[in-house]
Amino acid sequence: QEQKNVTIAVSIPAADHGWTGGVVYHAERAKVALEKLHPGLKIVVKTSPDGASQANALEDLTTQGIDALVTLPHNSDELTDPIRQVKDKGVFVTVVDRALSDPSIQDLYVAGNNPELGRVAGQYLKDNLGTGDVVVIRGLPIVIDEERQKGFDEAIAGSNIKVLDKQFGNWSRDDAFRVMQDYLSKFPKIDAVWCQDDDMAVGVLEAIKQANRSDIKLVIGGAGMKEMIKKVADGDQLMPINVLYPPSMIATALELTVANFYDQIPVRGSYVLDATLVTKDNANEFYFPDSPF
Amino acid sequence: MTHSPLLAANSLFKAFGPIEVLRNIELEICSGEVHAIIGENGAGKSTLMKLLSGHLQPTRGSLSINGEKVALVGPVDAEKRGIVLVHQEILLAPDLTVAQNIFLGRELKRGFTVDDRAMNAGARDAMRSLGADIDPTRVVGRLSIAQRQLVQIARALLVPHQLVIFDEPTASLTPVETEALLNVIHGIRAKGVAVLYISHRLAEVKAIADRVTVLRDGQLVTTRDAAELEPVDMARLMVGRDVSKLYPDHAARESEEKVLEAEHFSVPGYVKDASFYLRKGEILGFAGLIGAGRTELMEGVVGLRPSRGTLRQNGMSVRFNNARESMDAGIVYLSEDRKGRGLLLAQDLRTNLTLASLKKFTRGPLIDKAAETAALDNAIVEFDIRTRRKDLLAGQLSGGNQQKLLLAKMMLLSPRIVIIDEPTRGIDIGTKEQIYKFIARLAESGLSVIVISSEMPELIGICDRIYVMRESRVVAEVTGERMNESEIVVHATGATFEEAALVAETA
Amino acid sequence: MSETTITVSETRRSWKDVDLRAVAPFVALAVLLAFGTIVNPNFIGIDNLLNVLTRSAFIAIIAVGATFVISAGGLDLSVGSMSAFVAGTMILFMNSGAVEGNLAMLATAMVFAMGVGALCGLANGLTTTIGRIEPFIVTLGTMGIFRALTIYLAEGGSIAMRAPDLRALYRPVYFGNIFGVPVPILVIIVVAVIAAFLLYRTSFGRHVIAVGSNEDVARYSGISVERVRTLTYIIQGLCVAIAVLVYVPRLGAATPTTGLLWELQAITAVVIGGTALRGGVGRVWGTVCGAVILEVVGNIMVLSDLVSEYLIGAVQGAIIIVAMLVQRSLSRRR
Amino acid sequence: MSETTITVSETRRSWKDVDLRAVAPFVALAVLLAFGTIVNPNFIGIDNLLNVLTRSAFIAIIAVGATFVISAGGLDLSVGSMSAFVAGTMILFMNSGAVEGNLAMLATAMVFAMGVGALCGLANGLTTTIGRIEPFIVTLGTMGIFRALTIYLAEGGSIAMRAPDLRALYRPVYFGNIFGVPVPILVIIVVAVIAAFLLYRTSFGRHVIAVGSNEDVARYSGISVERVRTLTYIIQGLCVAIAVLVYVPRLGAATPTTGLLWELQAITAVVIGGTALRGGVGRVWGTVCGAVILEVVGNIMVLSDLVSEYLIGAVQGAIIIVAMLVQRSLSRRR
Ligand SMILES: Nc1ncnc2c1ncn2[C@@H]1O[C@H](COP(=O)(O)OP(=O)(O)OP(=O)(O)O)[C@@H](O)[C@H]1O
Ligand SMILES: Nc1ncnc2c1ncn2[C@@H]1O[C@H](COP(=O)(O)OP(=O)(O)OP(=O)(O)O)[C@@H](O)[C@H]1O
Ligand SMILES: [Mg+2]
Ligand SMILES: [Mg+2]
Repeated sequence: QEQKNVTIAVSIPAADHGWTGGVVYHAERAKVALEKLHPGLKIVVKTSPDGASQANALEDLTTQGIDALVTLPHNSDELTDPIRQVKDKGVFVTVVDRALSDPSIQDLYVAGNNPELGRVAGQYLKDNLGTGDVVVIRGLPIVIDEERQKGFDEAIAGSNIKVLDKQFGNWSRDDAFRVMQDYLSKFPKIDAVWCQDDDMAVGVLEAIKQANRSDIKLVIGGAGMKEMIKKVADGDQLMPINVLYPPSMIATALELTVANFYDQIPVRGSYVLDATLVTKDNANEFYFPDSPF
Repeated sequence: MTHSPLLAANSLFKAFGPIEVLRNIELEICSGEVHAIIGENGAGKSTLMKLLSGHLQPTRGSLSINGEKVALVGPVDAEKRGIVLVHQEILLAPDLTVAQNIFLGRELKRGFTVDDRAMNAGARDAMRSLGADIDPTRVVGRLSIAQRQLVQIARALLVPHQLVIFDEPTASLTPVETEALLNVIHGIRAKGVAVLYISHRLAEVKAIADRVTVLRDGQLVTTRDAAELEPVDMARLMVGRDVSKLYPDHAARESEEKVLEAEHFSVPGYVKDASFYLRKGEILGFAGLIGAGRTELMEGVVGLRPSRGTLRQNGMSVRFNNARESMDAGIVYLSEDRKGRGLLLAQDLRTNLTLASLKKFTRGPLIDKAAETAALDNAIVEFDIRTRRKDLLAGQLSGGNQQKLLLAKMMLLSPRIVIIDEPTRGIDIGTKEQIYKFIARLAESGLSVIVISSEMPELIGICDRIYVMRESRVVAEVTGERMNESEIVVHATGATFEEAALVAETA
Repeated sequence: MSETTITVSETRRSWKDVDLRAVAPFVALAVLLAFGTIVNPNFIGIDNLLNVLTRSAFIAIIAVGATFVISAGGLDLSVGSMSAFVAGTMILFMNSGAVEGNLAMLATAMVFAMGVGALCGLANGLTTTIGRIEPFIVTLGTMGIFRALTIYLAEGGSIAMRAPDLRALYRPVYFGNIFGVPVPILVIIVVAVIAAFLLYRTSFGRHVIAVGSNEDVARYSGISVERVRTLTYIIQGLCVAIAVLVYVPRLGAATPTTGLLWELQAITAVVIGGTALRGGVGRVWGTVCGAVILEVVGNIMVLSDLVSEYLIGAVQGAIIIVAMLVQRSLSRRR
Repeated sequence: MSETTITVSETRRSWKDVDLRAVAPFVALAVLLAFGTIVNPNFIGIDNLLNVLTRSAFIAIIAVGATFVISAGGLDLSVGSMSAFVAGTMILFMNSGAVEGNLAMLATAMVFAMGVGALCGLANGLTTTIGRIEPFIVTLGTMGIFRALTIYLAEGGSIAMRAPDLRALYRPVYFGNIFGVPVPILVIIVVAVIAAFLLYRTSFGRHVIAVGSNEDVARYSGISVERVRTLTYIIQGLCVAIAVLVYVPRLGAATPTTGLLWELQAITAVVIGGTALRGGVGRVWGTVCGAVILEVVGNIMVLSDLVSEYLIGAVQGAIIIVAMLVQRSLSRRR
């Protein structure tokens, strides 16, 4: 087989909490695997701490000459233009997770479904709890969080589920622990907790355990952190389900992009991953003990 | 008096908290006179000057200018009315250059921009008229204390003034600069400007003042024509007793034992190739002009500056890398810059006193506060530190009393060799006598003392031997008969004997 | 050499004055407590207060260390990521199973963490003193370094304690209590007592204040400025390690977000407590009070329904400024 | 902050000395450029270098403002969130369609942004000077306030420019160039020239240095310390606004993370440039050089494949410390 030289740049957020950490992990792993598979392939992974520096990184990667870009943008509004510039240089663009404001830019879109993540969680609460008081721990005030929240709100609209309070837990275990402790002081009765991310669920569970409160029936996290999937698989009372939002979507995107160059099949369009509801029955399918997330 | 009073103080009182430091002061200053204020350390001279120049407000009483009652709201207000104060402490911005400091707040402008060329020229002239040749573009933080003092004076004289107050302007000056300053003062008096002049150098007061006011313990003792008073009388009025004999009898003991020897000793950038020795029980003087490098030489000796060359203590070669090592070897150095390097102004007296010798005051890991307090009580008595309260901060002591505190602090180390840089800077005549006695006693008890001083009579009065430095080098050693002012000035300045004699006379 | 002049004229000192300055942060805290009670009566409940105090342990302990660094005229921005790094290495050590027996392992791991903390502090200290670089830059640099090392060790994910029985053994260090007082609160008290002893009663403490007041005077008094400064950074490192000892049993893991922004919180606690950022003054108990104030403000925010969750940061910022104003006006008595 | 003492003892002054201190940051930059070229030859390409310079505009412009604040002995931690706030309000203003005609709208919006920036600076200035609170605390507070207000305005999401034609009109302010020089680089130069003029050639600049050098002396010299300090904060606010004017056309949106950590970068740029954090020294061109250094370090990190993604922060931190060491050893001439 003739060797074909392709350079693919991967621009993703820096590993600043569990989920993004998982993204970096899967990107690095896919890089190793794919480069082994295709000798001429070079994959460059770059992380950036915020939108502006991601725009910088995109410029820098383009100056080096690349054939394709796989990117998980910090923020679609901000990065649409910088990515358009990359596209204008004739680069194949794959966007992961967060769709650009102008969808015509992306050749390929691989996404988790943020509103869906909120909707699935809300739906589950509506179906299984029926009536009850719920507290919500949000992530950081950015678009993803807003979308998940919206999906959740829409799902429970009109039901007897009442949201007592919403606070930001910054996708951090420590902050979620703190917020949950305060919720427990504030509300004598809480039926369920929805936090947008499994990292935060760790803190929530610990706070509940410390308070010895028996009124809480349900804690719903999200994103499929391995410890939480394990709990679901083990049939944990408090945490019977999880809503998937796998960081491995970056690997999927990379594989698809590589296929576009090596497998002679043009890959275009949108691949929206489901926000799969993980229950005791299917949990083992989603349990990867080696992953850092 | 034929003059009309320019500024009058009408029964001024000043208290800091419960302590009254000035009581019922009545004072009149007339245009065209030089009015000297003398008094012991802590008598309240600086405080009075701060009241007159708007830096402090009186608790009771009032001021009047040209017969009109005024309340000065601040130093800027006072300056507008033509009253300027040259502080006892140095008040300059250390990061600005000489010219920038002199013109601070009243920059010369050309259009929108500051006119640096004009300001540099103006500053150079101002410094020249004070007999100093300091590059106006030098940063003030790198000048010696004396040089800063001159900059400060130049700054004050630049504004249009009716009354100039000098608070111990000559304390850190050598005879040459003092001479120039006195000439400047004569000049301003001739222009009909009033001068208030504080000094502990009574000969100077005698030479320049028209009238003399004596303060004691916050009260005005008397105001007299200078012509009626001899320095001895002034001393008696200040201290309340006779200070006829300033310098103690100190028989040089002919011990040949050399406790400290330096050979070809250099402090890079400051001192070149200095050689000297110090005998046991000897009081050794170092004379020289500002910038001659005396301070730096001694700082090099005790390890506060990097140095090269040979140093022997008791015949054994030594090298100190920091002050702790020299202290442990029994050598202590008292800095001339008591505010910048001697005392922690924002800490209390006790903390300052024991700082260098804390080891003596620890029992196990604990500081023995009772022992510290006892030591402070002791020091207050032994060094006659005038403070009405023991919980003051060091910065709240009067200038002279700070000097005494520094002396006490270093003596707590029980050294074998004491190096004192400007021991009596800003110290009143009564206390000076005590300090001289103290130094003599140290020598008699077998210690060796090195005194750096810009006051030549003092060096001649107490030292057994004097080295003279000029421009980074030790240029001469004078003893016995040759220990006189003109001889020293000749070596210090490189001038001829005739010129030197002139300077020595007026100083 | 510069700044040697103190406006003795304007700041007057009397015993009353001193006392007021030291109590000012406590008064600010009392005002906050009253405010919290008005906003939500649950606030003053013993459980809630114990929660808040317990949670303040990390910042309080770290801030006590920062009190030394700042009193000596330094600054340490790296404490947050240092916490993450120490926690990460400590957990990795426990996971390595290098020592037989859970108790022995736990003890060794604790000693290990203290060692790592002290070394991190030493690195900061030597770079600032010997390299003579502004502490701001040095510790900003090491902040990046410690954080990156943690992420590297965690491979982007989190470092969690593996052995469940070891975790169970360790848990009480955060969740346990002695005679009803949660262990972390006891740790705060012990650390603060030792720190106060060190700062106020030993010659080392004196030297810290001297170095922070005026470096030159300290040097001319035979104090090794470099040694004292470096030691304060080591103390800071040890305090970080102690905070980590209390932190790890809580959630059993170190993550990339561990200790994020703790440096700003610690410095804020120190300043609210009455220690001046320019050095020369150190108030250990004020610092502890400052840390509690910060935690109480956050707690009130969650317990109240006054503001939108988006605006919490604004109100928190405003409260801190106001607390500082209260403090200042008290200590100025005017 | 600390470090008020100048070691007169060891640094003697000569013309060589002064020059070296001013060029030191530029030498550090040159070393970095050489290093970057070795790591990746693409680095020294004109396109890449222009990119880097253009990007450094935000931090450089903000840091020029910080040079004033810091020289006068202050500190401003709020610039990052202030940027987000100014950008957010400016975009909302443009979206409001309050003014007819795109060009008129753009011009008004720019003036509006400058006004908002100046007001934010004024708020910081008045709170520190009149409230007499440590600038660290005040600006930490306003940092929270500005950030929260932005989040509130964005309702948790982002604020994006709506009108596409307005956007197209505005775009060249970041992406355009004049005679081949990108507009942002020209803006840096203009801002730095004005700032240098203000700081070195006017009496206001002189007063800034005096206030930072010794507040009491400045006061006794009839300088209104409060006025000068407040003005430096207003200048800082204006610089933030100018940076925002260049920033908005680049990404066309303000988000809750806009300007995150810019305050630390700005302060770092100032310090690397040779301005002392304790005040009393200000070097405008050094600051610009410092901002470029920071951007170059980031660029080299992206262009190189030397280190794992996880460790980039560590290398970046280390490079900054080393750059500082180079700088210091140069200015010490030993
Ligand atoms: N801010 C202050 N608070 C309390 N006491 C003060 C303060 N300032 C000065 N004092 C006290 O006032 C007294 C007078 O001090 P002042 O400085 O006027 O003396 P002085 O005559 O100038 O002495 P010296 O000759 O030593 O300079 C001293 O006892 C001093 O301790
Ligand atoms: N070779 C030199 N070149 C430039 N400046 C020098 C040189 N030698 C000395 N100086 C300056 O002179 C000052 C040293 O003078 P300093 O007044 O400390 O010496 P001194 O002999 O102890 O004088 P005094 O004790 O009378 O103040 C230093 O501040 C230094 O800047
Ligand atoms: Mg006095
Ligand atoms: Mg000297």
